[in-house]
Amino acid sequence: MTEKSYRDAIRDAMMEEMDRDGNVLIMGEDIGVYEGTFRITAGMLKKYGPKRVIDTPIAEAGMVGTAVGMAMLGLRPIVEMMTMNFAIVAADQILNHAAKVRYFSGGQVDVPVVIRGPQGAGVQLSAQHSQTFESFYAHFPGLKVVAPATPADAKGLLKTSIRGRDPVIFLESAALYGMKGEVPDDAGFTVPFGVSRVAREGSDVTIVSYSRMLQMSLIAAEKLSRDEGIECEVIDLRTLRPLDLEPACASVTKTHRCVVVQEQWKPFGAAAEIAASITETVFDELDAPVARVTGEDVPMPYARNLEVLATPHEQHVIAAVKKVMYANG
Amino acid sequence: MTEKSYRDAIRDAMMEEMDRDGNVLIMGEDIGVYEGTFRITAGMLKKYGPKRVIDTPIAEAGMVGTAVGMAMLGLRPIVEMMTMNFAIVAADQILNHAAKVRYFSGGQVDVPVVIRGPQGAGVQLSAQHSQTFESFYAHFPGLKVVAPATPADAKGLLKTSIRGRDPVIFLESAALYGMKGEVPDDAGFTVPFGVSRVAREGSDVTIVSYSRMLQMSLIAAEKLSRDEGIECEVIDLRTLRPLDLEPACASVTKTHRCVVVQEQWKPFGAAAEIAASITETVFDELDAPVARVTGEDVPMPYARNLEVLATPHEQHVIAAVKKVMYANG
Amino acid sequence: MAKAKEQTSATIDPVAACAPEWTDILRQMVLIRRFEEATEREFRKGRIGGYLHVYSGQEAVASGIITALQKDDIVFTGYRDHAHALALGTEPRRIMAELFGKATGVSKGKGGSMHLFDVEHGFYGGYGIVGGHLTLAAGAAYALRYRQTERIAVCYFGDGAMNIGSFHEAMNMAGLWGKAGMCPILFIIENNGYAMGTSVERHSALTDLSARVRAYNIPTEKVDGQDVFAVRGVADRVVRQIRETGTPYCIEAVTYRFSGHGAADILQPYRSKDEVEQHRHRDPIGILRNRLGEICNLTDDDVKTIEEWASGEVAAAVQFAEESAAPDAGELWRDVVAEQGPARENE
Amino acid sequence: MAKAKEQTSATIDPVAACAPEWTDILRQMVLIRRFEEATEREFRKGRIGGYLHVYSGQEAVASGIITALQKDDIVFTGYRDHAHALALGTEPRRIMAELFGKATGVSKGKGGSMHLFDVEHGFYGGYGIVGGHLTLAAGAAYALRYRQTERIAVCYFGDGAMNIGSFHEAMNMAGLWGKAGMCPILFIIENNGYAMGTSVERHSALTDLSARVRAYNIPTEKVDGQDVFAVRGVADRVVRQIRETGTPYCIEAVTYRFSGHGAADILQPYRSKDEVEQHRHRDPIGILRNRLGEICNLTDDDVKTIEEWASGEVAAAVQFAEESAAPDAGELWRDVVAEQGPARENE
Ligand SMILES: Cc1ncc(C[n+]2csc(CCOP(=O)(O)OP(=O)(O)O)c2C)c(N)n1
Ligand SMILES: Cc1ncc(C[n+]2csc(CCOP(=O)(O)OP(=O)(O)O)c2C)c(N)n1
Ligand SMILES: [Mg+2]
Ligand SMILES: [Mg+2]
Repeated sequence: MTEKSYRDAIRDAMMEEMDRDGNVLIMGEDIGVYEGTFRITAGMLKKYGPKRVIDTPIAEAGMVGTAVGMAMLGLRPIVEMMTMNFAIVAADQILNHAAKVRYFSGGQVDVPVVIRGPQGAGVQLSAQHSQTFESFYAHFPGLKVVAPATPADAKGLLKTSIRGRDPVIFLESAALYGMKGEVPDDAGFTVPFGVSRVAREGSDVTIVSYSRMLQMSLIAAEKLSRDEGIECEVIDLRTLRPLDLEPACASVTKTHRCVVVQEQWKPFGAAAEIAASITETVFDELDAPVARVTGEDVPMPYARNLEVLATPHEQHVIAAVKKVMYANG
Repeated sequence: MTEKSYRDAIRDAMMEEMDRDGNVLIMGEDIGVYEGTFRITAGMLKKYGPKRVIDTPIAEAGMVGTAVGMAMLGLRPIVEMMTMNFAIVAADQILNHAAKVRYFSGGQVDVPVVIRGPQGAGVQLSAQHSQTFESFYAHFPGLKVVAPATPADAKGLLKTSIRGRDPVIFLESAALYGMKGEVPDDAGFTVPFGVSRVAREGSDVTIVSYSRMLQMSLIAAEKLSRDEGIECEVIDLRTLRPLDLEPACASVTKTHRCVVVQEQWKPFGAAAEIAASITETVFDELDAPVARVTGEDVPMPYARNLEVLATPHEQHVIAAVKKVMYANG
Repeated sequence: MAKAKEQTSATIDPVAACAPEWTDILRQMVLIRRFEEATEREFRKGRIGGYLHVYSGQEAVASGIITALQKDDIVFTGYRDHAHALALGTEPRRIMAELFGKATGVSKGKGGSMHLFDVEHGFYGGYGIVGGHLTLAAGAAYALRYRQTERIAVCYFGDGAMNIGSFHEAMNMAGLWGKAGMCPILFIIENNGYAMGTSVERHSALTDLSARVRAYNIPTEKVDGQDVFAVRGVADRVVRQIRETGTPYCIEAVTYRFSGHGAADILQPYRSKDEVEQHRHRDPIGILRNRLGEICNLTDDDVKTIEEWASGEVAAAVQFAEESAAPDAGELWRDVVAEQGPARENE
Repeated sequence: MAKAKEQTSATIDPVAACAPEWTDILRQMVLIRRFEEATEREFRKGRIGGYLHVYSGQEAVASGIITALQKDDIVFTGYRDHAHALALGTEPRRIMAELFGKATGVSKGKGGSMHLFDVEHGFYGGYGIVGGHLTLAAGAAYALRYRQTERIAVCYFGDGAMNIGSFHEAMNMAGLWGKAGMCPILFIIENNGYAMGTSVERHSALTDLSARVRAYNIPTEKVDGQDVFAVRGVADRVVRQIRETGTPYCIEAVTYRFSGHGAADILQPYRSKDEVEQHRHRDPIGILRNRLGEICNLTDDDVKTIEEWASGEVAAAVQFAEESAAPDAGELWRDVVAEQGPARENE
């Protein structure tokens, strides 16, 4: 184990896989000469050369489309989106091509393409640059959707993504890039898709989340423990598609109360699916309706004070936990 | 009241509004000379001329983008998507521009643009041409999302859309175009957004749906009444954003059981939000978890027999109703 | 800027023209025509569903290019894709079975008319979103060079597809990668004068469509798409060049579709019967047949034999499709994502 | 195809050049420069958040065009948008307040640096998705004609934005609508040689960017974007023409940005200090000042007065921004959709 930042974990995963497999390459805007807006790819052009580290024009649809074509012909391209907000421009290539070509070809091609990049709010980037996209992508069969919360998971899940045979939407939290954590040194270390984990044990309330909101939930859980003696069990989903709710449901069977935490807009957001599925599975165990903690249902404003109001914080998680605790179903 | 098809109701709404307001125009691929792939716009070029009925190149992003610009300058463009599947190409223009420009301009512009077109499966159009998009759009604040189930609602809601000040995603069911129903003659007839209606009264189970699935639910409800003596109350949501769940919740307070029906993939689909919200509001009234009836979680296959397997049918609604009936929460 | 060539007809060397290959090409074009006629019939009978876009009138564009390729070259196109599969050597019955939605179809009945795929024969589809496949093809071409093969990619698209954003992104990226010899791709504009019901004059600000391609430093050449000698002549030359240099090239084939845009396009209010009639005089099959008749003594009997053969093939394909079983229910959930197991080589 | 003009410097009529207007233009350009310097300072102090893209070095492109417009013409641009707002007459303090995220900002503090809007002065934004605003501007131009006004639209974008699909769709639609006199729009390529860290040579297959515009039948003209005389000279002529004909036109202004791409672009590994130094010798403000000095006897004292005025304006703007209140919490939910009430005229 070595302590690494979430950023370096991502970078390590890519470089280890590039070292391991000559068919892995990376493409994106300003990832080469400029070395990446978040410096994830710093040094990679020098190490791997311009055929494997491709600076593209500003053409997200072109980036994804060409990567899909490469993947169909046996390469393993990684597409870096400068931020995932720009991937909307490539939505058709992702949702109608990458996700479906295996199916409508009757299984004649693999599409091992990874589309990765940062997302999320918090540094006043306003409406067009602050979104998160879990539910947007996870609705579509044919895709895998990953949202790691720790450096170790970022590395292990990215390696699984690169080695797989399907298109992966790998959603990084820009706010976590600097976060440190223990990461296994073993180059063979991977984390499988569709296996949630218990990030904190507890007996009173189950909190379900992923990515940055998982970290926020853990902080809230500590505060609740310290200040109120409420012990939350915190479940990290890790991947949204496939979605593994077994540990969450098992936990609810113990706690009988559940809170789901996501960053984006409540309506038709990821928490809706999570809450609805848990309720379907363990309805009889629930003593209160599953509560959702989400961002406000508005485009992200620029002003600092408004941005703070628009995004979920620990105190919202704490309030939701208390709500489901005192409710009696 | 006159009996009209869903198709003619849409056409009437557009023509009445074009007659009423010179700022209303329509643009789209092959809507003029070709008269529309579904013939919704037949005769309109002749009547209104090429400045108001604009045949565009195949450029969905361009169509939406220019329409947003027109709307910002005081026109009321209607954009016809040949099918809503093609609107994914314009996702950035819809989600990052139309939906947000009012907000990030601090309210300096109105964006009265209507993006309308058919969607849905059923005639073997396979994976890229058979999708529905309610949850895709309804997640985004700034948009209105409409999905009418009857000719009268198609007309009344489209008129409200055209007369409004915000971008509207108007999702038509291709399968309902030929469906007939009574439509008010009054040119002033409109249907407001965010007002669900009780489409059928019943006391045993609440079924919540919209668009074509609403019609299918009504048929299922009749069969259940006739064959099993089960009386379903059927709620037509009409608009997904704004989403009015009051009648649904009121109904559940009476029936204590609820089934939500949607055509598209289950994970992160519209039914998740509807089920989660109803559960949040009337948890204590529910005798069973809200059940979801949805399409299978696969890209749409071409073969007729597989397509039938992939899409929801009456018997699925019937089975879900029975399941929530016999379950005891 | 890259050079633009205008070349509307090829000079024919009688010896080359009478090579047996040309009879094969005629055979292929007749097969395509018969096949398409059968699909229209079967569609009307309700045995083919979905959308159906036939290639009748444009055969020389598929055959003239694809016969110039090597066995392991690869092809991408849109939804008007039956001819390309046939030209690549896909068995007619597996295509017909696909259109009938049968398990024996090239895509197991899961793709239908718009999504033919036959990777074994180099056919990489078959796409339904206009212009969506251009970037895929450019990426595929990159992969071919990256893997140090000599293979090339061919990408067909219509005049109407040139108006969508991804066309432009594909051209720029191909042009850029071409500078490093990393994009061996032949773009083929199937300029049939219309995007559905919208004529080129009405959908493109400048009707010299190739100018858009040259704006990305990709050389272009215009060719009479009804004359398979001309098409093949250009193809032979540029395919060699692309293979050698790894740089993109574009051929604009001026052609015409005889049928409606799709099976539902009956009225065709956008063009006159007269216009269609005019163009029928330049039937690519007639042009080739006449040439071979004039220069190589191809007789009416020879032609009759070919037509009977083609009709027989197509009839057998229809019968096969009809008699094949529908996919079993388990197919519904297969191929959504990869099954467990090692990655395939995808070559 | 449409004509292409190369024109790198304007002949100057001394009388016209010495019109008081030119001093106003100098004043405006100096104000823009001082304003941008202040924003960089305030960003480093943490009083401005988000992304910050300054215009220093490119002032002649904003001022040379916008001063040629009529009062009710309209302007769209990307995220590098402070200069355009200033040139259109938006009060510096309302822009600075926006950057500070204050309620007194042009967009009530909800847009920030990338989303300035000032509809009253004809400024329609301020967009953050590269290339996303081009189609909006083309549609706006259509609306201006549809409503039978004589107004025109101006749309600025960078060299890098020309690689994204919507650029192409906007050009084709503008070219088509122009045929009917329905698209009075002036496209301005702010060709500063780089898209972030990627030079034109590395992002565009053909570096003659205007060729792409001409491929849509839109006439283009290249101009020295550091010479405001040249820019304004072209603008005067083509603005008149666009207004008369309702057809699009495109000016490619060759310019250079002195600062990093954004405030975070410190290292600038993609260009050398030397290169930047070279270009600083062609500072558009210096060029204009020297000209006015040579021809019109503008003195150093005159210049000093201007600079002091500009610094004062900017200092006042910063103070105003600092002292203004943050938006109240209620603003969060306002402007998501229209409030009840009659539609606005949006003019
Ligand atoms: C993005 C998108 N928009 C619209 C359509 C509907 N559509 C299918 S084919 C077609 C016309 C294409 O014309 P062209 O590219 O010239 O090809 P042709 O049909 O003439 O072979 C249109 C508009 C589509 N499939 N995808
Ligand atoms: C669709 C999209 N992709 C990427 C970005 C990130 N980005 C912002 S500005 C920029 C460079 C744009 O260059 P250019 O158009 O030349 O304008 P300049 O910054 O030089 O004025 C990039 C890549 C974005 N905002 N939108
Ligand atoms: Mg065509
Ligand atoms: Mg630039």
